[in-house]
Amino acid sequence: MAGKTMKMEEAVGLVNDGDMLAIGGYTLYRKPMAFIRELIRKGVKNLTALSFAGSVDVDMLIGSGAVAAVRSCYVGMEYLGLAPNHRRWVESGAVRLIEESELTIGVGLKAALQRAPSVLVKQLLETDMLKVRSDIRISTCPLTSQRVVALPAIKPNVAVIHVTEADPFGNACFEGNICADRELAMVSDRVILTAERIVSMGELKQSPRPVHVCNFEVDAVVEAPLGAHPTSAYPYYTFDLWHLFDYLDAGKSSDEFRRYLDRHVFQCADEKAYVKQIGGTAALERILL
Amino acid sequence: MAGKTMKMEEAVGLVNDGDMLAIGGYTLYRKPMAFIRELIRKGVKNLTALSFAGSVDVDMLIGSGAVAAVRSCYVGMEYLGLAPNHRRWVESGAVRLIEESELTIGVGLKAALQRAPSVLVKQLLETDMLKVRSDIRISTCPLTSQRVVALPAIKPNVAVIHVTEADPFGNACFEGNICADRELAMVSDRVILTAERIVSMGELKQSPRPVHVCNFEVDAVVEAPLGAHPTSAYPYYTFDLWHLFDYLDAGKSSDEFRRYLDRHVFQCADEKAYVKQIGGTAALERILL
Amino acid sequence: MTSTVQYSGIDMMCICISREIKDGELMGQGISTPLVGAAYMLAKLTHAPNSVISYTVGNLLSIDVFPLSLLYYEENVIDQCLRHWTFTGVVSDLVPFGCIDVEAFRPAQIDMYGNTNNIVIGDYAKPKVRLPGCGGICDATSIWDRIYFYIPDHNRQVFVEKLDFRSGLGFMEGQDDQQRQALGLLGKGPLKAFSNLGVMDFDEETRRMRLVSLHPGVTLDDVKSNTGFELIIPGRIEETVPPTKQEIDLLNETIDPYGIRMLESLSGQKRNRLIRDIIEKERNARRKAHPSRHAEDRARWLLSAKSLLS
Amino acid sequence: MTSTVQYSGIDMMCICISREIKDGELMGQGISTPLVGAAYMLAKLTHAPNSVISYTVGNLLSIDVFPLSLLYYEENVIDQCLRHWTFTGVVSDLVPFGCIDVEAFRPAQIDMYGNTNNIVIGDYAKPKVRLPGCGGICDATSIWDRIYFYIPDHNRQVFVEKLDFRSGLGFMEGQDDQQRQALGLLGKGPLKAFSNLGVMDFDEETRRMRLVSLHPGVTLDDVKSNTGFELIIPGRIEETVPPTKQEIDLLNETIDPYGIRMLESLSGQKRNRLIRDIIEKERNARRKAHPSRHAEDRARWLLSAKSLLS
Repeated sequence: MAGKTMKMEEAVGLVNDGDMLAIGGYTLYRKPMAFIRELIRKGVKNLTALSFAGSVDVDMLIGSGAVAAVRSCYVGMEYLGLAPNHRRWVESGAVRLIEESELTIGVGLKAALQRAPSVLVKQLLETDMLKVRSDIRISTCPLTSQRVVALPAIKPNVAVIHVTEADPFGNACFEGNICADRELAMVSDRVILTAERIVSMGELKQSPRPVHVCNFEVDAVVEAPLGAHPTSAYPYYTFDLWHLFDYLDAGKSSDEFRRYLDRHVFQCADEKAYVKQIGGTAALERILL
Repeated sequence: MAGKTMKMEEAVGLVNDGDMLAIGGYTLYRKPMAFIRELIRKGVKNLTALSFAGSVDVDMLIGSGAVAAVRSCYVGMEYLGLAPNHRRWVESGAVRLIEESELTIGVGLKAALQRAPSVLVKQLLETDMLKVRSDIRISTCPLTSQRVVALPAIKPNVAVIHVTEADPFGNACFEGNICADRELAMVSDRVILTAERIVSMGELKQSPRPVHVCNFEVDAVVEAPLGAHPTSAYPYYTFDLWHLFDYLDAGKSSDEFRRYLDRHVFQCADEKAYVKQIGGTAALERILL
Repeated sequence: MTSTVQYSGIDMMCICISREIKDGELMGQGISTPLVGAAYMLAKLTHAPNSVISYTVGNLLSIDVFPLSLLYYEENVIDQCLRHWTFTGVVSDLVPFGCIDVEAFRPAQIDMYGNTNNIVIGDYAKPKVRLPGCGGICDATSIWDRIYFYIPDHNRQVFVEKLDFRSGLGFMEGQDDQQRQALGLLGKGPLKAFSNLGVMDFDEETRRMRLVSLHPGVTLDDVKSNTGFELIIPGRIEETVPPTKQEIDLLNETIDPYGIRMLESLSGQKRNRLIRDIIEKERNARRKAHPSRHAEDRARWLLSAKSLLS
Repeated sequence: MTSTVQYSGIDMMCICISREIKDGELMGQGISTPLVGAAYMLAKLTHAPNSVISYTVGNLLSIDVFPLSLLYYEENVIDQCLRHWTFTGVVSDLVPFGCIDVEAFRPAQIDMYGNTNNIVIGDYAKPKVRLPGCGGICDATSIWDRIYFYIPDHNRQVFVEKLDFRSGLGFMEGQDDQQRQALGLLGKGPLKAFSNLGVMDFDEETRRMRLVSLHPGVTLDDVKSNTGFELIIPGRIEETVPPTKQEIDLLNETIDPYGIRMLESLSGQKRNRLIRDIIEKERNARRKAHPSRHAEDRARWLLSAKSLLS
């Protein structure tokens, strides 16, 4: 292997207290959950969690006390309802929300890639979004004098992305929900890939799935089979709704959620122990595609 | 067939005198040459030819007198040298050049898609590009007060794109040199596809090549086998360097080029006649892949 | 001989949205809105065979019809994909330009001018309920011309006098086209709202919400008493054209045999029970042989996962 | 026993560029610059096995080595592609951000401060020669930190006292880092220029072009008399490390057996003769069986084309 491969406990070392951590994937799809569990074990603090659309990823980080601010346009559990820790911590004011829309994240990342400090758009005018984001301003187009909104560029310190296959050098493929992951890998200062499988560069090129991340963007590659659980990793497994129901039950109170974390994170030395805790690979038959 | 399929002579009717015509493809790759030949037969005038990178496409239109302005960051014949009509008409002042860079076209199209009137960038500062583009201005970032350049959005009136396969409804695929064609199809008021083959929607979905253009973007679909000649249409044929040498010889003088147009455009009623003129399908063995 | 067509409020809304889609159009579907996906497929199977849908799940465009699913939705949309996209590409290129002709949003609150809220209930700084967020609603509502809303439970908590937060742009305080333009807005404002009780649009003069039709069996008073602001009641109120047998059969048999669209009107234990019921059924159905282009690939992965995890 | 290594000025430049590429870096290649493609592959086969290249042709990233070709370049790069991109994506996302670590541009004119021109020779309004255009050179030179130039024919028409148009940003009139920052420039200015005669860099103080080394067999006077401005000549001038046998063998046998890189130093009839010669050779070599994943697809197309055109 060699190349940029490392163990999960080394890779979380690339995340520092106070970082803007970009989390790849989308709601319940291809979230780097194994990495998030290890991050919680490590006890990182004061993160700004950037998630295009977040679910259990952001919610678990919040519930563990790792997050100072959330930067997202959606944190919820899709048709399962609201994200319990997110709701509780934001409502109490313990977590600050940086209110985003799909556009403000999308073009904010694109602006950072273009090395532009801001981007002018026609959206968001006359909404209350402008009232709660002092870093977004109404402005005037320098060419047409039209009324526009200036959005800031977004540049995360570190990004973690779960992929289906990666080679040891950091080339990686996945398919379907590409989300913002191509941009996150390009724009972030440090990039960690967790991968269902680490394969040779030759095997990667033969993959039916397109390559979306390349070695020059990547700092660490971690092997993490079932590393998206309880979210999905197409085409291997779907999300674990059975587990997510348990998660939501536990999320109803801080105490109960603490017990969830103890059981699934702190008392599991690693992901092998986590998989054992949730019933072993055999019990996962229900999510296999 | 039905759907949006039409004959080439109908499709050129979608181009009006004075239009900004966006030409798909890139230098010598996948240029909609059959359409351009028909446009010349029709005698359209005062076009602004937008070509991310142009070659024989822009050059032939210029040499026929159809073009008032060229909007591009490169018009040339790759390693074959300069584009002869482009050179002659621009040097004499008969064609105006709207000086672009890769970025000004790329983000100009993206800005139009975002419905933003302009886009702020850090590039082009202190170059003479700003001296010859009064519609590009130095400005100040409304959020950071950084010195920036404001580029205008670019929205063509009509785009013509050569594809390998299209269905009658306007879904189309091609591979490799995607160029700016996805954006051109989205952003242009009218969109014409010329296609090596028209296939059923079912066959299109089975194609090994990705779909890059969809029906809702498209106004006309024209069957045009060998329609990119003398440029390439991967994976079917490469560019016809033998023909391009003849073209360049003809381009050396206006008179000689007039004879080229007579022989290959005006005296050919249609593309069947054009292919016969260049030696028939048999003579094309040299360019087949 | 007459046949009675059985349908729910969800079905009625779904069919209303479906009827707005014209042939060849592109529809957008947001996060967790199975009703919108069902409306698209219904239009596709009836009057709009060439329409296309942009699915948030998968970040892709699709032209196929396949049954709604909870467990296998991602797999279905990706395997049936017409055209791949990225989410950043969708939200920065496709959505802003208005390539998307029709989209139906589900607001948590809506006021008489069609402004909407999906951010918080209560004070923003100290909310009673923090909602998931606005997704792309604030992006689309300020620039598109064809915005629809659907509200599965027409009540005074949703149809409010005053929003707690304006995250989706309607007609503001009733500004007309000229005033909108002066403010730099590109869109013309929302078109219609569909609820489980009726169909509303917006008066051309005042821009206030106006009742258009009541669904069969719903009274004017049902609507009035469940709306937290004064709705414009025109002299003549139509009855919404009820679902046809074909529409309901397509929904029940082809598009959504498990009744996933019903999740849009449920919450709490009822919703969870339905979900648990559906996923067991789906899982059992799937146990039968499932042909897939991923078979080899999956076998390789499973072998590797098992050896690394045990 | 010694073996003499035969090489051209093109080879020397190609090797100089190749040596600048560090392992794992991303190189960019512009339109019609086979020398740059050859330099990448040479680095890949020697000291930078994990480097990646962004090819303009194909709009893609590649990590493979395959011989340069005129007729089949597009096919080769696409068939060997690691990662697909679009040209708009490359120029608006990949290039501006500086993901591309190394790129070597070929200017039509360069001045003593490394400013360049690829737009016109003569007056812009009434040019003597209209050149193809600046491509992405003006985009990259104002924001990148690792810009190289190569000039196949070192003469006074290229190395000029005054540019006819500044389409690529060098050090302007010698402004230092602080002044550059004040002007809002992000890049640090160009690093080196390689010609068929020698290697130049830029003095840290004056930002003026400085001779670093002469290629073997080139005299100081050769360079001075062919440079249209005063070059800084340091006290000690190195000899450029000549090509190794391995480097030349790789170029001649593996990377560019047809000598396509030589086109960079030719024009007119000489260039055309070489092109005609190469394409005949390539075509003849191709007549032999060519295995391809496109075989079926091509057969279908050819059948359709022939039936429609005859």
